[in-house]
Amino acid sequence: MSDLPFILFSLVAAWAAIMVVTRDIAVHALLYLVVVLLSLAGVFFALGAPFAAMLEIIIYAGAVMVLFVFVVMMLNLGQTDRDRERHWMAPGVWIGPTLLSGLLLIALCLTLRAMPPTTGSDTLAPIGPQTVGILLYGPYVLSVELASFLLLAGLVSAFHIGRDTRATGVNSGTATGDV
Amino acid sequence: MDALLLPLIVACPLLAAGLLFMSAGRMPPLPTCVIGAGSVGLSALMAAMLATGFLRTPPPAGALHATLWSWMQVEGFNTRIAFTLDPLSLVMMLVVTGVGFLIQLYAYGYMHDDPGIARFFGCMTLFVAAMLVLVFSSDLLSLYIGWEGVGICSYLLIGFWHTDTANVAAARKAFIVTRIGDAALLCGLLLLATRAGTLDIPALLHIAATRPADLSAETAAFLLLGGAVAKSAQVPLQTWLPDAMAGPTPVSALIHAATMVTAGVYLIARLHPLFASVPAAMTAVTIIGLVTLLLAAGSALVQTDIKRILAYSTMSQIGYMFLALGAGAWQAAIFHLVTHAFFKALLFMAAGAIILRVHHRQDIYQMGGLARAMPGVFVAFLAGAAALAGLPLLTAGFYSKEMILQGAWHAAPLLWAGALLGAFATAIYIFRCLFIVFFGTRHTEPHGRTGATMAMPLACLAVLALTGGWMEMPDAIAPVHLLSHLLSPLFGAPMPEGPTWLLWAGSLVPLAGVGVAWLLWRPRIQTRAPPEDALARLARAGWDFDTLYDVLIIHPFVTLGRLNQTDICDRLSNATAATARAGGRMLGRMQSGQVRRYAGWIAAGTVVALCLGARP
Amino acid sequence: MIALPSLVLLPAAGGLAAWLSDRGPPARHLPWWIAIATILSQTLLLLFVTCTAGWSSGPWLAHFSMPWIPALGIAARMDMDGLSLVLLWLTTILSFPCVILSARDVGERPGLFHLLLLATIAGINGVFLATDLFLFFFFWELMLVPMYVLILQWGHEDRRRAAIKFFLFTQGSGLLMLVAILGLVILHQHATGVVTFDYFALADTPLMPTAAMVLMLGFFIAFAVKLPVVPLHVWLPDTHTQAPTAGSVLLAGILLKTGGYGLIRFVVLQFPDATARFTPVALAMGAAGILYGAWLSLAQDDMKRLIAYSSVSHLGFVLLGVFSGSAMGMRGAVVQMVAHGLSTGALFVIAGSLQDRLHTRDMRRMGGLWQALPHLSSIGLFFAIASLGLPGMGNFVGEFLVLLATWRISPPIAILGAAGLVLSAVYSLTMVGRAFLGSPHAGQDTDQTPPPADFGARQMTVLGLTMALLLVLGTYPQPVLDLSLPATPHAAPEMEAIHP
Amino acid sequence: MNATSPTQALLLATILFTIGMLGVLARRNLLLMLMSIEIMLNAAALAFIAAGARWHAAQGQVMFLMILSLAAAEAAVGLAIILRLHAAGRPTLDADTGNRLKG
Repeated sequence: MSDLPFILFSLVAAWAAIMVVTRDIAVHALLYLVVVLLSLAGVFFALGAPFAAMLEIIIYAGAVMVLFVFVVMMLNLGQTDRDRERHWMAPGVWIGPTLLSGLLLIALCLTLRAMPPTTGSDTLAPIGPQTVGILLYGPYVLSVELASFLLLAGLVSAFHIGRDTRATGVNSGTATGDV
Repeated sequence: MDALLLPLIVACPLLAAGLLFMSAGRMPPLPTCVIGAGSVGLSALMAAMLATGFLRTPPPAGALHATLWSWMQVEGFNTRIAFTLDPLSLVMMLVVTGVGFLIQLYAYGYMHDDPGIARFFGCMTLFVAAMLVLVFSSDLLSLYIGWEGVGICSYLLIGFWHTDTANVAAARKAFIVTRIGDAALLCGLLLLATRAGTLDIPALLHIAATRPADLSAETAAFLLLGGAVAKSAQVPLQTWLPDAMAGPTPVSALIHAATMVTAGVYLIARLHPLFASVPAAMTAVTIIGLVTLLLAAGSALVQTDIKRILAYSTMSQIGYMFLALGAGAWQAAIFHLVTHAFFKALLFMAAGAIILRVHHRQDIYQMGGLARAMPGVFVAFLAGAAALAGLPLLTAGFYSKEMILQGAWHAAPLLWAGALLGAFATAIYIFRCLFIVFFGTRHTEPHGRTGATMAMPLACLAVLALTGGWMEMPDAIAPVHLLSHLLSPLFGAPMPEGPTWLLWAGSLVPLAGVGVAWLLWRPRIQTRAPPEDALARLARAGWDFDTLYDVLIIHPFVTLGRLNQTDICDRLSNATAATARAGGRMLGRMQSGQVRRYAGWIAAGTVVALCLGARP
Repeated sequence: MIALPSLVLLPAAGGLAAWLSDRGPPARHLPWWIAIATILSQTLLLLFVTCTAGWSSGPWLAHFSMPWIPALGIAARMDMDGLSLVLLWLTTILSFPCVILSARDVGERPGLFHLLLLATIAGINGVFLATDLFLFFFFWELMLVPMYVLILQWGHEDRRRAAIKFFLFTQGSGLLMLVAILGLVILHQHATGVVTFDYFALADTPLMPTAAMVLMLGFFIAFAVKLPVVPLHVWLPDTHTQAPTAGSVLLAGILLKTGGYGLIRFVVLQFPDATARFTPVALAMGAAGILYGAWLSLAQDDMKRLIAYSSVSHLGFVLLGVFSGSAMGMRGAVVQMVAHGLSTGALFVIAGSLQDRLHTRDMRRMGGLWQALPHLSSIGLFFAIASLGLPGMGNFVGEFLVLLATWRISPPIAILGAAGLVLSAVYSLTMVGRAFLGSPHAGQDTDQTPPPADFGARQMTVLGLTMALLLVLGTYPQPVLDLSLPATPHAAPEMEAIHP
Repeated sequence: MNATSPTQALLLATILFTIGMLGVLARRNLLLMLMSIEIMLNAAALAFIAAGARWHAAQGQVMFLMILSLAAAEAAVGLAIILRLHAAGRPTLDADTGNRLKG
């Protein structure tokens, strides 16, 4: 019965994801994306990962999405863009991707089914940030370093790409500042 | 001394030919001719010396040998360049050098104003050298050198006037058709060499005489026969000879009448024990001879070109020789070879003299009435025609043909009847030609004179054509057997003579033929046009063997070759290249730079990888 | 004997000198003179080698050995037997027409041209001498690359395609050979525990029949492409047609012979059992090559293509001879290679000269050249006649011995080969008839107001000597026949190995 | 009680991933593609978390952190590129013409 929140969150996430993919107005899609992220945070919580759920909300739904919002604002989209999106999303366009995605879904599901059923711990005792932190700065310290390199690279390249415009400088600053 | 003379006889014209080719046409005509004819004359002189020596004191083993050098010496096979002079090659040597010299002399008169005279004499002397190699060789492989050598000289000389494409084509045809026979001959040599380990003629003949004929001997005999048939223009490889008349007339006289075309006869006579041991081959020789003799005579009856008449006549006469060979009358064949060399060379040279004086026209219907304008040539032609027809008692052709008829009678009376029919046709066609050319109204005014260098050989050969037969006579006339006696160590005793009425038949039939010719083409009632019915056309075209071969062999071969000009194998490798290129282009099209496509490919790859991974 | 590597190094060094001497137009012929000096000294060197060879000490005449990469058992080992000597002489003789007649008037960058030419010759010399398989492969590639550049840089209109085709075919088959070499080395190591590329050691490797067959096929395909054998011949017509004249002469005259040489030395002698089992196939391929090459030769309009296909036909005889399994056939094949080198090389010189004069190779646009070019035409006629196998010329000796050897094991194949002789007459005389005889082509004398120049003394001398050589080979082939039997690897020249 | 949860979570991750991929493949607008990629990344992160829950290990969350930083960097660079394109006169953000990089 404590499956219920999980299922609920799952359904919301899936539905919202579909909405993201099919919206013709960018802001709507963005908002649905936030919904996806929030419900995923719920799923994480249900799976016993509160720390991940918090990070999902703070960094993803908070910082990264704000980034998107800024960009959408700067793009200054209007009616013509909406029409164009509509035009781009003609029904015929969907056939190929749907087919491919469907195939992938079937293949993945088959793979899932082939997995042995879980026999591990019955209870999903939550794993707190302390455990994660010990692990992160213990054996995984190298990957932390790598992640920092990645972020540095992201910073540098975002700065380089957006050097000549006034907006990108701010963006890159935000992106790196979040983590 | 004598053995040394043997290679010298060959070397003399060979050196002269080398000299003439080296001069590259910078020498004036007279020295050219002196070198050319002189060398052959010198050869003839040496040949005569050799012959007198040979006849006066025959060498111990009946033959002179001169081994020059070892040609090829490898494991299991050994061949030498070696010459032998025995009675058969003695006769041939005398014919080749003697007639060759006369024709060279004549050729100076015929060709002296041609710019390519050095090339002409070079090829002619080279031909004489090659023919002598053919005649002298005591090893079949060195005989093959001469055999092919005369072929290539024939090619060069038929195509002597090479600016005319037709001449070039005729030359090529002559060489290729004979080359087919040569390939058969070569196969025969391979077979013999494999069987015996040597191509030395005495050794081969010894084997043929001692070992019973097996399959390989039979095959070898037939393969050699193939070579002889092509060289001597017998059915079914006879088609090149009429076209070969495109060459200058001295060439036709020397190569396509007197010497080269009789090489096949010589080959069979030289290897007669081998053939005699294979009855099937002998029958084949007989049949080929008879068929050629009749077909060619039929063609000669309706030709309009004087040289083609003579060409078909040559085929027909060599048919006689083959008939004699097949019947086992070896002496008769060689005898006819000799007399034929005389009278046919004479006829060609007389024809050449006529052609030269009627503006290079060769159609007999455009000549006519020439007897008065050129009496000397007329007499020479008459002598040649009489000898060819075999008019009794007086002419050489009579005696040799008579001998062949006797031989045929002994083999089978049917052959005799066929040969007699041939003799009848021979008399008709040659006298038809004579009547049309020399009698009746004149259609072309002759010009100039026949020069001394041309007249002298004509006279010599005319005498020979009449008297050359007296060395061998039937017992019923006079018991003279010079040639048979000379050749009998080689061929054994000559055949016994048949009943006397054969002689009567053989004498009267040619006369009847002349009579028929007179009835049909005597000056009064001469028609001015050749017969034009279907049979005549067929016969004039040489019974359409050419068309047959063209449709059956040459055309498909060439067409297929043309179709495959770009090489189907190449197409294959090109297809590989094209596939690779198309594949590359397709892969290249995948690199379109469109992100979504890349994503799609990644997704598809993932699906495939998952499916593959999930399977086991 | 140090002279053996010198035979390779000398042309290479001469080529480098020619390259360095290229100082632009003022001294345009300087590289040419250096090349002539090089081949002259190469001739002298070869003469020296011939004279000082160990004629009395068995079939192997000279020997050189030096460690190269000892860790892998690779040595710079060269041995010379009669076969090598004959082919080295052929190379040396043919480099004269190559350099003297064809290379003099090369337009651009003569220094590089001569470098590549001489480098190819160096590679060929190396191929004929090397008895270390690694070294052999090295030289095999060495002669390929300069040739490729020669065609690419100085070829005719479609040279890129031809050069790439040439390269792909030869390189691809060369890789097969490399695989076979490595396979042989590894099997040898398994059997004896010794890693070596030495020819004599590897020839004694005990092999399973299947393994021997596979390795033999690897070598066979490499050499068959080079020779060429019929389904693999397709690079040859294009390459010959597009190569510069000197390249064509070198290709037809010598490069193809490396295929025949390889077949003898590295297929027949190294894998005698596998060869014996492969013989029927090889004989059939040889006969097919003779007939197919002749047939296609007949259908060509391009003179160089015609000659190229005639090469395919002639080299079918070499295949027959090599696989006839008898010493006679082997000797015949070698004589055929030498004679074909001389006659076809000369024919390519003539075709090249015609192209220089008429700017076409198309025989439909020739005809009646005898009037304008009597010397050239008569020489062309001579070599055409030689190539149709007239007795008395070298080609006949080779063809006859090959056919005789073939007849002993398979008369039908020999008959097919003899039929090829008829076809060779057809195409040779067709070529002569279309190019030199007949009436002059209509557009010929109007196009060019000055008539094309005939052969001068230089060409006549060189080609005249070639003619003389062919005649001598045809009438007195015994020296070549005596020399040409290859020495077996089982009679290794051990006694000379001590003093290199 | 939660015995089947990780498997169900994996199923959800699969579905989300597929939907995200559908978006990437079907949408031509670069911005929307970027969003779809975010969904896919989240799906991957969910799979890690689920696996971590299944084995009761913290490594799943460590990986989640890595993915998070990756997503942040990716979003930063991607959005910078979008802005740059927009500023350079390609306001449509059409992914199919994105291969013509030279403005």
